[in-house]
Amino acid sequence: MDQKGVSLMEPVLRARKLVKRYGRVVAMDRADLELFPGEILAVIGDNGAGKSTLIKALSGAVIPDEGEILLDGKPVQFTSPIDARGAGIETVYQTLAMSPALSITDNMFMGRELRKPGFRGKWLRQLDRKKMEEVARDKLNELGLLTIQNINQAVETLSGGQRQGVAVARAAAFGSKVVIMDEPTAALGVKESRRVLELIKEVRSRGMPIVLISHNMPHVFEVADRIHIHRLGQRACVIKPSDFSMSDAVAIMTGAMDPPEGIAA
Amino acid sequence: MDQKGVSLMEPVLRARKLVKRYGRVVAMDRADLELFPGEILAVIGDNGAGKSTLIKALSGAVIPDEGEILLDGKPVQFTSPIDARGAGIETVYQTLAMSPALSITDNMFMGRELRKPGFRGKWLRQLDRKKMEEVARDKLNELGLLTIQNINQAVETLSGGQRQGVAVARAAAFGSKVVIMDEPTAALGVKESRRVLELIKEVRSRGMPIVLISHNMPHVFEVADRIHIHRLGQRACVIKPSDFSMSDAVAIMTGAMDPPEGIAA
Amino acid sequence: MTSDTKTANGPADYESALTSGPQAVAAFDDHRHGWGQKIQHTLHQTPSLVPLIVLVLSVIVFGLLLGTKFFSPFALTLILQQVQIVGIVAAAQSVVILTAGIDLSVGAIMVLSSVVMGQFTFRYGLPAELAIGAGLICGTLCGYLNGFLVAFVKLPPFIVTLGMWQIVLATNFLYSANETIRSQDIAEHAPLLQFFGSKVNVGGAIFTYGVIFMVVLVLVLAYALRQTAWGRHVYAVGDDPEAAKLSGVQVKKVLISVYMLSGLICAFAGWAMIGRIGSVSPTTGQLANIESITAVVIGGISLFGGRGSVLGTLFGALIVGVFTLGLRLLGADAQWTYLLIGLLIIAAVAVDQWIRKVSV
Amino acid sequence: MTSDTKTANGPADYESALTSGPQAVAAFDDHRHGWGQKIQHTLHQTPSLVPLIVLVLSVIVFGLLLGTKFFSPFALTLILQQVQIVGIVAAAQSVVILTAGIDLSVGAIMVLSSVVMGQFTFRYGLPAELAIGAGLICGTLCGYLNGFLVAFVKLPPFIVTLGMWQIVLATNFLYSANETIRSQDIAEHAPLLQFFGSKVNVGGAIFTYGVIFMVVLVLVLAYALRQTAWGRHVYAVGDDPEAAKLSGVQVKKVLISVYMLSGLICAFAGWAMIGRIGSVSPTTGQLANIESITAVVIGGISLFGGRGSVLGTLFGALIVGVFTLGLRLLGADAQWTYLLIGLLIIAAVAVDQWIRKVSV
Amino acid sequence: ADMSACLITKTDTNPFFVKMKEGATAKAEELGIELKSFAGKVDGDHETQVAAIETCIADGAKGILLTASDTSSIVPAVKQARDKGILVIALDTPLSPVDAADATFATDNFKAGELIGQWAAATLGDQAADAKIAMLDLAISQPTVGVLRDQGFLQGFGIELGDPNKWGDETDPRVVGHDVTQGNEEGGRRAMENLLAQDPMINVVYTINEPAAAGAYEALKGIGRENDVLIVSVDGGCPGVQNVKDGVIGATSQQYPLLMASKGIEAIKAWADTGEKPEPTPGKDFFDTGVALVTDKPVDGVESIDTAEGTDLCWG
Ligand SMILES: Nc1ncnc2c1ncn2[C@@H]1O[C@H](COP(=O)(O)OP(=O)(O)OP(=O)(O)O)[C@@H](O)[C@H]1O
Ligand SMILES: Nc1ncnc2c1ncn2[C@@H]1O[C@H](COP(=O)(O)OP(=O)(O)OP(=O)(O)O)[C@@H](O)[C@H]1O
Ligand SMILES: [Mg+2]
Ligand SMILES: [Mg+2]
Repeated sequence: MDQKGVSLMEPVLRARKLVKRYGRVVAMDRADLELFPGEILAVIGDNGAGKSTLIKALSGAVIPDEGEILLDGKPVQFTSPIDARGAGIETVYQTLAMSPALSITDNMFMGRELRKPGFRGKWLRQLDRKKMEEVARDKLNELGLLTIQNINQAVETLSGGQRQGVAVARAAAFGSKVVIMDEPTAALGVKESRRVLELIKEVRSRGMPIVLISHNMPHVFEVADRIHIHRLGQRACVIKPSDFSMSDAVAIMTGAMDPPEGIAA
Repeated sequence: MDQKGVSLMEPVLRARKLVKRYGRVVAMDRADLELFPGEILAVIGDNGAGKSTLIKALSGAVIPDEGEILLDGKPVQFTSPIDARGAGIETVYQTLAMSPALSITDNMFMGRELRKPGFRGKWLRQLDRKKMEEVARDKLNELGLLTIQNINQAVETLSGGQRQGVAVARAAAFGSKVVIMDEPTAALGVKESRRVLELIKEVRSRGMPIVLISHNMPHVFEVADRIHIHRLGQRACVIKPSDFSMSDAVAIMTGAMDPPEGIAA
Repeated sequence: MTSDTKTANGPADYESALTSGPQAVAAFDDHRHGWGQKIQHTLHQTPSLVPLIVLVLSVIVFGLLLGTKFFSPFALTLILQQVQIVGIVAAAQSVVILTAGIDLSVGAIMVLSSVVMGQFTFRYGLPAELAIGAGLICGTLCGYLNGFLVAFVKLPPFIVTLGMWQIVLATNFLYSANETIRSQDIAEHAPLLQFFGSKVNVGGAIFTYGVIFMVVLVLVLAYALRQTAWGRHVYAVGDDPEAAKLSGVQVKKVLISVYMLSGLICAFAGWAMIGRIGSVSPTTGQLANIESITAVVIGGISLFGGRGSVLGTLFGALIVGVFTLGLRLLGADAQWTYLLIGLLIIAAVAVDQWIRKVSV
Repeated sequence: MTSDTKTANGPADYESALTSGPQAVAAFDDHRHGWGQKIQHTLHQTPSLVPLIVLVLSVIVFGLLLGTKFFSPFALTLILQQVQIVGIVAAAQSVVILTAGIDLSVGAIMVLSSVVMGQFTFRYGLPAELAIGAGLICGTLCGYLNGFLVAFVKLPPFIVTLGMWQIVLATNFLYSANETIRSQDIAEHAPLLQFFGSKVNVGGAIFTYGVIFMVVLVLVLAYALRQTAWGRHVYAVGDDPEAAKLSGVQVKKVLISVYMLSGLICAFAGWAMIGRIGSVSPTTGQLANIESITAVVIGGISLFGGRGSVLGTLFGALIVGVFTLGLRLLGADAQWTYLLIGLLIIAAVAVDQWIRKVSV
Repeated sequence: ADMSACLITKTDTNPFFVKMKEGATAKAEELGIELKSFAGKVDGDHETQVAAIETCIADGAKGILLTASDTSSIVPAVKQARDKGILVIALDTPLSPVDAADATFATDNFKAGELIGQWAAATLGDQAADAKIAMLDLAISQPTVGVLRDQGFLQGFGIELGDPNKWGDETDPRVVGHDVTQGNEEGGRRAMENLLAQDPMINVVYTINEPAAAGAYEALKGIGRENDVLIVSVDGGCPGVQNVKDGVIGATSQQYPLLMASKGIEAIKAWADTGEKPEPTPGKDFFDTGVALVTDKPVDGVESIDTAEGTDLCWG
């Protein structure tokens, strides 16, 4: 799909003129974002450009001071991450958002636990641990995180890379509308990063759109359909990786080059 | 210097058959390491291969169960990071090791504060804040972290990238014998990563050897003099980037290829 | 590396080896096996075993020292009876502490609830059922206030419950006019208030309903914390509230529910207290907060939240009970007992810490 | 991108733009300026200002309500005198809490030290100077024990000091045999013990040395915490002990020094207590732990460590003092005052929280 | 000793109970009885007392001496002990109802308060009509002893009581206010200061016990009024009597804990040997161990002893 084609479609998720201030710091300064069906939208930008704040606003973790968010064209107001999840938006946060002392299974199903069927689930509200463990193991296997020997291991006993893998698996498993990932490969090794990238592509092939924040240009140019360049708290422009080189993207991102006419936000 | 030349020199820092167990997990399994004067030694390996544990042992943060560490050929026993620092080894930890509520200056000078000259310093033990702020600002400027507006800002108000920058600046500023960096660019943007790489080269040009852990192959191949490949808790081999391709390195790291004869550890 | 790439491209060349390598990542072998390891592993998996071991050891030691005086059915059921109130309150305290909170107002809520039960029956002439209901509601409401201030106003639990402690206690004195309702009157007009004091023969041993209630309560809580989503959320909130929120836990709701539950359990403790001492006295429960926290901590629950088991708390309370009775039977006088209990607290936690360390 | 790279190479091609771009990274402009912002910023920079404001406001409110009854030199110096002991103990408590610890044994250490001072003078006939020295050493030793258990045995401070509280208090009663040494005897034989009770005229106002000591102590601590390396290390340990250790702080040494200092200050509080009540009484100081923690928290120091200022603690103690006396003067009786202080504690912290929030 | 007995006091920090324990221990040793002593942790802590009674039962004690923190709450536990054939004697404070214990050796706390009230009124003479009275009580939980002493004082002084079971409901303007002291010097000083701030012209101070009185005196000394205020107290401990002698306290009602304790131990011995229970004082439902007003400034119409005699009789 070309730039034209995309703009004719209705965005799945759209942010308009979001503003978020932290005291004297303006982390988002009328930031926009559009995510179209079935695409991988990469978001790049300097450290502190406000990328995480933007996607936190989209996932309900931060309530913007101004601006609006539209899901399938309808305005939504997320007051908590639960709202966003309820609407089908799953997020891998930069901080991972795991409870260290709980098991991998517990963490994966946090807030959407499965109950046993029948009396025990309905009245005794008993969890279906076996089922949850099964699903969790499947999801991790898909990601190739075979080395986790014990699905009931506490998350705090995993290495940083393994933790990130669990967080990614969780989002990929439960997202029904949009998956957002904030630097999902930052702590990962070469092999593990590759697996996550493959997973991202696979999620897209299931038709689900993805927002991917990354500082890794080769990764971004490899998987992204469009690249949203964030600068100074707002969108500088959106480019297609086929039309621009990495150098251009980096130049725009750092301000060395003005965003190309016509496609600037 | 070639492989031969290197082996004739005395290593600055040398680890021999280090072992560290965490309950049932063996994080280091007779791991070796040699760092020669004036070189950048990159350490690569899968997530959980035991890289961080190895360098923590070198910097006194982890006390190995077995094995010995030699500094300038003499055995040393570090029982705390302070010992290692006293011996001139500075470390950037993967977790950064910053006190969030304290200022950038406080963090940079933690444990080696400067006191005012004369009575006030000697008897009232008053800190020389002005001097410390000056030095801190200089060091950050060297790294190009110009955007930090207030050197007395609390570290918790910095973005993840800015924090990493401060940690790198601290190590670079105070290391007198060896600088160790555990994934110093993981959270950094393109520009910031570049600055850190330049800084690493500059530190080497001052004659100081560096241990650099990174998952970023292009970075590793760009700056490293030798590459230590870690696998399953021990050194698989050491290669020179000029003799091997990235593919080979990755292949050895992941076990797809056996370490080349003769240079295997 | 000089050509400028304009097209989206595949994996970098150096990654080609990834497909051919073994797919297992660093998995280390466990070189050490055997008996010791297994024990360590079990201890690590079941943290409440540690206080259980301490409990059994202390029972054995006192049994050897005191003989039948200690091993009599009377003495052993006595410990249970003496521990029941602290045990119930400590169960409430456990749940709060699991969320990284603390409830200093437990004793005050307990006594206010029992006073409400008593005064509603005797001052206003309500049927005992209604009065007890009012007492339970009163406790839950106090808990709700705590929870509201902690969850919504975001005040530190220590300070909220410190303030509530004073407020509730003063209310208790003002409302009750410092009057005790006598046991004889209660037995005559509203025996239901003393329900938890009734005795029942379970397989030869005599228990009060209060003791049975304590045990059942702990078991139910253990089930709820372990087997339900709510329980998992309690742990998650205590572990890292920010992460819990981001991963879809309704942190505020969980906190409110925990403090309300704590209030409700304390109200039950107030009812059980009437059963235990017979009368309704506004001066009871002054040490319940310290004693319950002691039981919780000896039971191995971390004051930083998220770690430990409510079963441990029960053992913790029993350990204190065993030591207190044992020392008193050995003839230690009150101040020496306090001194030794002080040592016990430190020693119990030190042993716990040590076992955890060797069994990482 | 198909050529396999064999040589160490320079920056990737896409990075070429880096040298040409502007070198400043995302720096946002502050759109809002002015008065309000400045106040907010100041509040944020100087956290002890918040309790100061609450203090000034409460003085004004009570002044308006009560007129000269409250604004008399008598009433105002009275508050200082009533606050002095809690103020001194709270200063010790502040330092401990800054390291994310807590010291429940402050009151017990204080009273044991004062008993040692008294008994060494009167039971063993030592000169007062020596006895005082012994008392100070006794307090420091108790603190050392706390510190040792926290830093080396790695037990949670809550539990260590809970145990020490009981141990030290029981020791105190056993050692003193609950005997009070009378004020008249002390005045006659060892007036030095009552030193802190002596009055001095500072610019027209009458202060006791105890009050002056409290103020000087807080100022010295504020200096040490802010201006010396030790102080920075205390904050770092409270903030994140792991990070502090990695970045070169001798965490154990710092912890030990903090608990020893706390013990020493408590011993001074014990001395000041003799000055205040004239006699040496083993039953004083029972509420010192709760009262000091209250002052610390109202003063804005986080119970999680690493944040806050010891100046705030002084204001916190004064706030409680002003409210207690003010409410009594307004005619609230003892029980109501107790209730209202409970409300105050919650309200003060809520206001603090609110000011911090609007002034992020 | 094959015979054991228990002493359960309200606290073991208040010198009054410490001396009671010493008296009982001495007597028990003399009679060859093994005595175990128990105490609540703070005033009003009656759960610990219930537990103590249970422990004594488990221990097979012959008799229990008890100063109850809550006189009616303790009754079921006492009944349990008596059902096991243990002699229970209430010391210092009668149980409610009195016959819940086998015998009671107590002081009349109301009477003790009344004596110092009468003395204070008589000492002031005409000025009593516009006295300013500070009431320094024990604790906000209003334990019975405190209420009895307080109300006794007010009655003796000639002030109309509201509900005699609680303090603080009097309407007489001469009462400046009540404050609580926890029965120690620190609390005494603070409470006195608070009331002085309310009305600096206070000239009569009632205190729950002598440590509180000593604290109140320090507060008065602090503003230089120690010589023109009348302090009265209850207890009769040796430091207290010494303070009466030194003029710190005007008068105190002396009680006899040692007597109570030794009488109690004797009664247990007698009961174990012969099965006899002690008889109450004629005309009262308990054995009154007596109370005496100790002052060096006797007044007409109020019987008193001087400090020399008080020192002979004092308990510690
Ligand atoms: N909770 C907060 N309080 C105060 N300032 C904040 C907060 N969160 C973010 N900021 C500030 O907002 C700006 C944007 O932060 P953000 O985390 O969104 O950047 P980012 O683009 O994700 O950076 P990075 O690539 O380093 O993750 C930064 O200057 C940061 O310091
Ligand atoms: N404190 C600890 N307790 C228990 N296990 C640990 C601890 N620290 C490390 N490990 C385990 O030791 C192994 C090696 O960990 P280490 O952090 O050294 O790996 P790494 O090579 O640095 O990985 P990464 O690239 O993800 O940082 C992992 O399996 C990890 O789970
Ligand atoms: Mg970010
Ligand atoms: Mg690592």
